[in-house]
Amino acid sequence: MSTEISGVVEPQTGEMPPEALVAASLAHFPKIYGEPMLEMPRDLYIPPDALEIILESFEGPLDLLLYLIRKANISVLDIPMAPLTRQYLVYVEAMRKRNLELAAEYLLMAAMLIEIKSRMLLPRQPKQETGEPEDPRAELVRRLLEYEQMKAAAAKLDAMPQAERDYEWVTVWIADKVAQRQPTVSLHDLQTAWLGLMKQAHMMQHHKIKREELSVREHMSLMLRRLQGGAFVSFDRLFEIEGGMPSLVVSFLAMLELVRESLIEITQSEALAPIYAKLADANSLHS
Amino acid sequence: MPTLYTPDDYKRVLEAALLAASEPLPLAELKRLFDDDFDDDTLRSLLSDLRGDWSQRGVELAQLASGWRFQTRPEFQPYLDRLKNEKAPKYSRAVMETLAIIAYRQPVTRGDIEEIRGVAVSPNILKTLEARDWIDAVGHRDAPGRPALYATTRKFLDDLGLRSLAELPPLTDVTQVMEIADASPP
Amino acid sequence: MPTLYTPDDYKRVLEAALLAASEPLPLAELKRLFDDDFDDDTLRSLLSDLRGDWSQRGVELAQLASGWRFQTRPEFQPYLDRLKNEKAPKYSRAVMETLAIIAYRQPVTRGDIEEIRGVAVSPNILKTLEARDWIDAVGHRDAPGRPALYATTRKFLDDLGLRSLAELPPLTDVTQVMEIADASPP
Repeated sequence: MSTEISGVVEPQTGEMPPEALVAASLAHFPKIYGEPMLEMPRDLYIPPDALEIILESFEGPLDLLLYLIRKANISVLDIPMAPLTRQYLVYVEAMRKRNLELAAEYLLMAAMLIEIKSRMLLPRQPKQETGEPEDPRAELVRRLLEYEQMKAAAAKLDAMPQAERDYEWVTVWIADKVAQRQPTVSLHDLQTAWLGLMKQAHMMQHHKIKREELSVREHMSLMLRRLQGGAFVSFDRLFEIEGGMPSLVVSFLAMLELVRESLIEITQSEALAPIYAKLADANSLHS
Repeated sequence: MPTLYTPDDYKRVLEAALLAASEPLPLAELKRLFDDDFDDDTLRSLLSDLRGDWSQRGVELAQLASGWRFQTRPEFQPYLDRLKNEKAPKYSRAVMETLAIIAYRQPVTRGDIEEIRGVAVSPNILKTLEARDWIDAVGHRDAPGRPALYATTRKFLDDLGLRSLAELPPLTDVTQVMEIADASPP
Repeated sequence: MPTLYTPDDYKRVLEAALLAASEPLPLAELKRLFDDDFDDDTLRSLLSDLRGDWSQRGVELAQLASGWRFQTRPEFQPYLDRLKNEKAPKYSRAVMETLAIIAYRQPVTRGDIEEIRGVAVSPNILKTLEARDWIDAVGHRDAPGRPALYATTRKFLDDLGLRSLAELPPLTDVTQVMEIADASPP
């Protein structure tokens, strides 16, 4: 929460003086330039930035009421309606000027508070079942307690370790990918498919496959990838020095093969000048 | 396919299956791994053994609402988070309060939630929880508009490491407080 | 967050990260787990130690083209298969032959594939393999129509458990080739 709580509230017992509630609500106001906004309730002026913070920090009228009650350290079971209503209205008036849609819910609660306050002044009718007089605050108290209970429960749930936020599920790769419902392909399948083709087409003499040739083919693909985009790439950047001598040799063979198949072009503006390579088709794009 | 003789052999198969599973595996499912006709207690004792084997690791075997599953230990998450580009979002108070009301008061309608929270519940809040597969509509209340009744799912329990709703943190007892309120003089 | 002192502590974090990861993790990524500035050799020796720890299990730590990952051992697959009722789908012969041609003859155009197979290659076949992220177009041949050149991807290698194309089954001797082809079911 971005609101900085300042001020100290004296513990209260018994009757709740209205001043205590005012002091409690002051405690909630944010500091502006490091100073608590103590004068705010007097002229009802709340800087727009501060009001945003106030609006965002409460989840609704019940939350605001609970805050006022708890901060003033008064009992939910014996709420002093007059000061609470007065203090509540200070907030609502400020909110109403700022955000009508949000204030609607707060206004409804304001009407309810005023109604309870006025009923407190009237003699109470005894309840039919118990013969006890009903406290006009009973329904409000019930709602406040229920909300507070759920608010506390939400905080407890939030504190529990939660999958993805606080820990992760373990799902290791299944060697034979049955679980993914993707068709499985083994090396044997691949080999079989290839051999089937070779046998069928009687192409063995044209397509003798050797290990060395494969790695040359792989490097041809890698090199084409590196040249993607059509730009000139300097000769030395096409080779991975870290790969060691065998890798360099294979890379070079791959490059020669690419040139032979007219897939890439090698250029050098003059002797001893840097050598560049680029995709052959990149040229045809511009020609 | 290795033949299984010792408890360690069985544990090896259980471990591989549980590590590879993308969902928690219930006891009944785990039984299908073996030719032998294990009773539940034997299997449970193998699983509890296996959990013990993992007790000093960064990963633990957890027993959840829908079965057994391996998960990383929360203490190690700060390390694992370093590999993530974005951290999992935290849910707002509005979302968590709505979730708490559904969890503790289920099944409830959107109206019930609004009544308890005292504010309108935006459809996005329910969508967020439904998209996470933590709540779903389990029916309709027989009332005007036939509003949907929401309840929490098994995945909600799994994701919070619970075996049942009974394991939710206990609520502060309001009824007791209310009785005192009724008893107090006006 | 536990502080890491011993090699076992570091291995515990590596193990948790690798077990939770959904992709193979390269060395550079694994380094990010730690505050300490490990050199590659230290990290490799920790990983190799960890692989040793897992050598007698149903899951193994494998080193692939794109990094390290835990995976189930193929020997244990018959047990794991019992958890799934559905049979895994199979690729059609056309898809398999196309894949084989691209794997062994890359980079190739669709025309090359058609020439070798002797039949037209439907665009769907290439799409299937591209969707699986097993092949992609790496360039165009400087020929009429500028046909796309296809090659296999790193994911193809990973999924087949290969570190490079050089590890594809070698075909050296024509007679041997014929025998294998004859022996395999149609």
